[in-house]
Amino acid sequence: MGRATTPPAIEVSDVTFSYGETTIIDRISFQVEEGEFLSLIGPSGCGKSTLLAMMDGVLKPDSGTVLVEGRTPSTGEGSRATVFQGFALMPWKTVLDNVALGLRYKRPDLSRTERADIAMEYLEKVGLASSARRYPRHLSGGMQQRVGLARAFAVQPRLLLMDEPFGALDAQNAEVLRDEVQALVEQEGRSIILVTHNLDEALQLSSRVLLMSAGPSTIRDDVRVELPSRDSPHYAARYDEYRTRLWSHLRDEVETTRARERNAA
Amino acid sequence: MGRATTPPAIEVSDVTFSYGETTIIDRISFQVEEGEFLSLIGPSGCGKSTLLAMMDGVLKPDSGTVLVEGRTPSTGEGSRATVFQGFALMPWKTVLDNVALGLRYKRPDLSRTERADIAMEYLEKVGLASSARRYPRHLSGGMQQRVGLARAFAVQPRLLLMDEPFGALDAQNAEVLRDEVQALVEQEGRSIILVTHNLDEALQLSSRVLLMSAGPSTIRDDVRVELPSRDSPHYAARYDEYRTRLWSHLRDEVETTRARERNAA
Amino acid sequence: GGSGITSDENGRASVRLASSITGSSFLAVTAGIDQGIFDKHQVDLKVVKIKSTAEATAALASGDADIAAALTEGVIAANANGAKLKIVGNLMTQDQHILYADAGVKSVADLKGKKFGVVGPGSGTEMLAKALAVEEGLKETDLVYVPTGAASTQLTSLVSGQIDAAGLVPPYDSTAAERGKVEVLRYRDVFPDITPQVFTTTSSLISAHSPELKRFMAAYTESAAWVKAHPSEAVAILQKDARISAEAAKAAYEFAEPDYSTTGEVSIAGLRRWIEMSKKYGNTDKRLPTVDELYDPSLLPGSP
Amino acid sequence: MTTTERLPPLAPPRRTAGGPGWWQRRRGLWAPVVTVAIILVIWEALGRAGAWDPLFFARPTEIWSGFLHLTDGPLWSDLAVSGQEFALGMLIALGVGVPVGMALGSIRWLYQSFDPIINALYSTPILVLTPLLVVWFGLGIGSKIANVAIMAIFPVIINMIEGVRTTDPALLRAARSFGAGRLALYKDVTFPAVTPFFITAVRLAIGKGMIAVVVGEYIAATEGIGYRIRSDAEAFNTGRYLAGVMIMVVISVLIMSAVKMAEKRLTAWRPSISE
Amino acid sequence: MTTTERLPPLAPPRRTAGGPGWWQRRRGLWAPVVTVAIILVIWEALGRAGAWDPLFFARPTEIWSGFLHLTDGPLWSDLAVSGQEFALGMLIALGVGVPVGMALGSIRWLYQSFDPIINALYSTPILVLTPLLVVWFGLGIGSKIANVAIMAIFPVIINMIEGVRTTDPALLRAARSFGAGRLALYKDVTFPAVTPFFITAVRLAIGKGMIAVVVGEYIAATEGIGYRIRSDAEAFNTGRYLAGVMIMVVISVLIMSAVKMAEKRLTAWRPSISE
Ligand SMILES: Nc1ncnc2c1ncn2[C@@H]1O[C@H](COP(=O)(O)OP(=O)(O)OP(=O)(O)O)[C@@H](O)[C@H]1O
Ligand SMILES: Nc1ncnc2c1ncn2[C@@H]1O[C@H](COP(=O)(O)OP(=O)(O)OP(=O)(O)O)[C@@H](O)[C@H]1O
Ligand SMILES: [Mg+2]
Ligand SMILES: [Mg+2]
Repeated sequence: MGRATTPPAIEVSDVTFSYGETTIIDRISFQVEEGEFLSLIGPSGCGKSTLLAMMDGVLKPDSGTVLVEGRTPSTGEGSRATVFQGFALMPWKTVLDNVALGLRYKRPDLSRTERADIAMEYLEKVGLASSARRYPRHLSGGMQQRVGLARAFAVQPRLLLMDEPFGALDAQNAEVLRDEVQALVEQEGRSIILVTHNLDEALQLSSRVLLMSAGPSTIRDDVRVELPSRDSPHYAARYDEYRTRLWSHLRDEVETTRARERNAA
Repeated sequence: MGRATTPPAIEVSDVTFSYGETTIIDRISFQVEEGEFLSLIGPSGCGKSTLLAMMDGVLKPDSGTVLVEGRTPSTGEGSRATVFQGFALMPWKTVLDNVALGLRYKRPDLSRTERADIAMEYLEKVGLASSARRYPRHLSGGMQQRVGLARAFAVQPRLLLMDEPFGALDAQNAEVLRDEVQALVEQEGRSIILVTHNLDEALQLSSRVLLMSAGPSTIRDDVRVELPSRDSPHYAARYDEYRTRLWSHLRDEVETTRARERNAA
Repeated sequence: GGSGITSDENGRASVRLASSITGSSFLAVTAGIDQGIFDKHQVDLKVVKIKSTAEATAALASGDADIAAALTEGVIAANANGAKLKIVGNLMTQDQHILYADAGVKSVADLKGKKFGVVGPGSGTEMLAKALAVEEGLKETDLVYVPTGAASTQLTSLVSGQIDAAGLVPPYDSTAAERGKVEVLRYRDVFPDITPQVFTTTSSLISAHSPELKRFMAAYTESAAWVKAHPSEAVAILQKDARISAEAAKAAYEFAEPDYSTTGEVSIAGLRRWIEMSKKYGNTDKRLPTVDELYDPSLLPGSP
Repeated sequence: MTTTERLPPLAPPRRTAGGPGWWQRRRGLWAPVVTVAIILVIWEALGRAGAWDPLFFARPTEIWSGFLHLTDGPLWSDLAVSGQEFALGMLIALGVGVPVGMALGSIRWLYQSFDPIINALYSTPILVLTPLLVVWFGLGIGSKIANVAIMAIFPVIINMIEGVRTTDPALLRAARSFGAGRLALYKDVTFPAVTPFFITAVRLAIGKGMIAVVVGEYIAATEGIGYRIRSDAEAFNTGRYLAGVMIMVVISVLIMSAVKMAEKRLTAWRPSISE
Repeated sequence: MTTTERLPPLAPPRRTAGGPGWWQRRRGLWAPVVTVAIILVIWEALGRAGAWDPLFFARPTEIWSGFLHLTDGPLWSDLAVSGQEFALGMLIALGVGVPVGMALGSIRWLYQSFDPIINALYSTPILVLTPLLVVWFGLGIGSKIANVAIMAIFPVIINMIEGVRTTDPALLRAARSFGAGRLALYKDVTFPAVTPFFITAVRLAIGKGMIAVVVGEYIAATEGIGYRIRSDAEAFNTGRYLAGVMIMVVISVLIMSAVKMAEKRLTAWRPSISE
């Protein structure tokens, strides 16, 4: 820590968080280096979205610290963007204006048309250019999710936080957009946190997978994904190894939760 | 049709639907027999949710007919239940009351406590018994989705319409709930329509997969899934065959849409 | 707030009159403006119609008016509560109310136990009604006093049978007569020389602007004389101002004509009577002003 | 690819066979006209049948001739005076009420400290305070503007408070996450979210403001439509005074229609009223 | 499994270190008290400094002694009379206004036909119609109840219309899909969704109703708090008449607090006002 390197993209130290009396996150610590692509997986309701909100500066930990690029994140600051689980599109803004939302705040130097041009470019990337003038309520679920993705991509954030961003998409659209995310990560210094419930997505996209336990959640497993090239004869075996390991841990956790539920009932 | 058999669970004949000037669904016809488990797949925004809404009697086709058990469906009638893509939970009702919602209308013969008991039973099935007294805004995305599932299961419908019901769930929870759906379908005379973007989910659960084309959508492919038992040596090959076929069609459709978008832009 | 009376280089004074008085009682002002009598006296008169004596007092206090036309009992009550208002003259010499009641009622005594309409609780109309009851041989409590609000609502209430009797002023009396109500008596026959409406202003305005206010009073009394002398023109002015029919205007004029105050002088006995009634029937426990504290005749024509 | 070879539909398909009829499509325009016409006919008939004493109430035809009478007089300058009082008062009510309501609705300690005060002021009958209005704002236009502003500001504040409190926190959070400052948050999230409440507030304020003009001119006036109504009412010129009232009513309905048109543009994103 | 072996946290963790202070936790209770106290002190000081003519306005201490005077008189029976007028009028306003507003908000042709009429009636100054009220409802309690009902019903109707129109169609659709009939739809979806608008409506109606009681008793009354206020006002008993006004104001603030408590229970599902 005392060394004169760039600070880690994210540093979570001994973080605890509760909603009222219920402890959701219990003394979690981990670090994400600049340029890393981290997937967060865990049983439904374990606290993944909550953790993401703390990285975004929206929620504050009860104890412990969350640092982004060495500083306490506060809303609106820094070069971050989030894809929300519930999309959170402004119903009163057109699709185009929704995508331009982040640009308005983060790039006040640009003119209105410049911002619209950038927004349009990203709408094209998510395949929604022809819906630019419509309102969110006129879009299907998957289309809304893509607007949320375009909005986050458009600000070209150094840190991209994504909460189940492909959940409502068909396989092909998801594929195309995963490529977009890959392209983003290949640029210098971009870090990505992806919350997902899809093990394959996590393994194929990310360089590291963090598995959270059932609430109050801790870190159950931390897997550095090092796969050989897809053509390699070892690829399938390694992939399966990772997958089996994560799968069994995840199953344990879900079973713990369900068992606890049964006792509660 | 003139024969004295039970009418098909669903009969869609030559149905067209538009929102304003935009035609979404273009002369679609198909039938679902009683006891069938049909998956609907198609590119994002092609009209799957719209088609489901017509089966639920919420939307009326512009031309053509949709019949459910031989009759025009109207809201509230018949033994149907829907799992909505956007969950559509009442924010002002507790989780338990949300689950009991359908029972209140469909089973007025039951007392309040009887309904609560049934609702509780289904909440247990989806692993949320301990959240019964909370409000939806206190739940994570996946938890809300499970409440939506429990609400639909609780009325034990003869026709279950599900719009991407496992999209926000972790793999294990989805697994458990898919088993619930299986259990439901094994009962006499239950039919299920599942909208999904997950090919594997479609192939593993359903007896038939309908692939919709990009909008204005028609039926691109209609696959009757006949897989041997999982232990059979032929299983993997047959599975892959189906998967490849659907995948390639789906890719075509998504590409068509994206190409059209590029031209529009 | 305003800046008091302003005079231009020719000595013309602009005077703002706040008035809660309308109709035939106000005719001398209306006619004086119409006939240029105020102009002749170098007074540029601007009239603002206001709701009640309370607003008149407020307007004088805040300097938004220079003189007010208000109800006598209101000026008494304001003084009792610390206002420094002086009565400087009157508009009418005698009360204009006529008691109307259902057919068959011959005297106030017949109204025992009946509903008598008054403008408001503790208002001058209520005091007069109570005094009337006592004067006509009843006890104060023998009548039920029902506040109905504005004079027009009294007519409405009487005609629609909500109350059994009310003191009406012209031209409402003719409408009541048309609807079968009968005149029982005229207040001025029972209470002669009770001045119903007065001009009032503050002591400080009197000392600062005595010449201008004097010119105003002179113009008013001259107008009153003109009104008495020119019946047909006066009726026409009243008809236009009050937006009533020619017949109603004529009847109202004829009723009021004897009481237009051509001297502006307030009857001391009448004023004393008002103070007495305020003490007996009013809703105040404060010390009431004496006639001397209340009345300042120094602005009247002919006074030094 | 087969999709591109699909035949286009022969005719643009519509929701219901044949599409909505002429009446359906123009109903928004004609329905109120028809309703008003029916009401007027019944009103006139009842009047002719002697359902009320003509001293207190008038038939539409009498009101119409009262209106013609009014147009002979200084109607336009009366309306100009009253209109000015109304416009300035509303400007103050909205200009002060909207920010105050939004601040009270979004800042907890302000809300806790001042909500009871707002309620208290709101339920103070302004009628009993008219002498104070005269003292503070004079007999001129000032006291009438104050009257309009005081009467109209409370529905605005109270509706805005409730509207702000109803704003979806997920949207606020998203905007903040993308870097919206406090002002941008109001502009891009709170205010649009509050629009339905704001529209209601404006509608309520317009009605109140109209009434306040009349009431204000009752307190003290030399001209204005309220003053005219008052003098006709006191003289039992029923047709004429009801004509004055109708003029006010028609004007405020027109203003509200304008507001509704503005609303349609402001809230194009909202689903329209359901069938 | 490791998860079950995890040590429990030593102390229940809280949002902020140390938790909210005493003041933070009780602020909802004390903030208005402190604000009112500060206002009273400033008010008294200004009065003693001669900021206004005591003829038109009074200091809190004068109002207090006016209040003591009032309690000597028939204050309680006055309040009982006025309370009855208020309660019955509000009952009518809510009982009629809520269903009418909900119907107008959800049925398009009704809305189109009657919305302008509602606006028209709402902007009719009731003051100019007092003769009619007297004729129709008499000088007794009837005209005051009518006054309260008429003044209070419009905020209710207008807020309910807007509330119904704002209801999330996805929720309506879900309830209908699960078999909700028209009534159940109102009960389970529309009404809860409208609650914030309803609460606003009730608050507005209470304020209006209170004022209507006073105004109504100005017109015609022999007792009641409005009657008392008026007779003190006419006699320039400023301390006493302001005490009467304050009584009304305090009562309506109390009623509104009760409404707010009811709101908290009705809308437990809503996130509370943000910091
Ligand atoms: N209320 C509406 N008004 C106008 N157009 C709409 C409306 N609702 C949906 N659409 C359009 O209809 C099309 C089909 O929507 P639908 O929700 O049925 O798609 P979907 O197949 O369910 O997509 P997804 O997989 O993304 O949920 C989309 O192109 C959408 O833009
Ligand atoms: N506002 C809130 N009040 C109280 N509890 C809450 C609130 N929001 C979330 N929770 C609880 O916190 C826990 C974690 O929620 P979170 O949304 O972080 O889960 P998640 O891991 O993202 O789940 P999912 O995969 O289903 O989205 C859940 O048990 C949820 O019930
Ligand atoms: Mg989540
Ligand atoms: Mg869909």
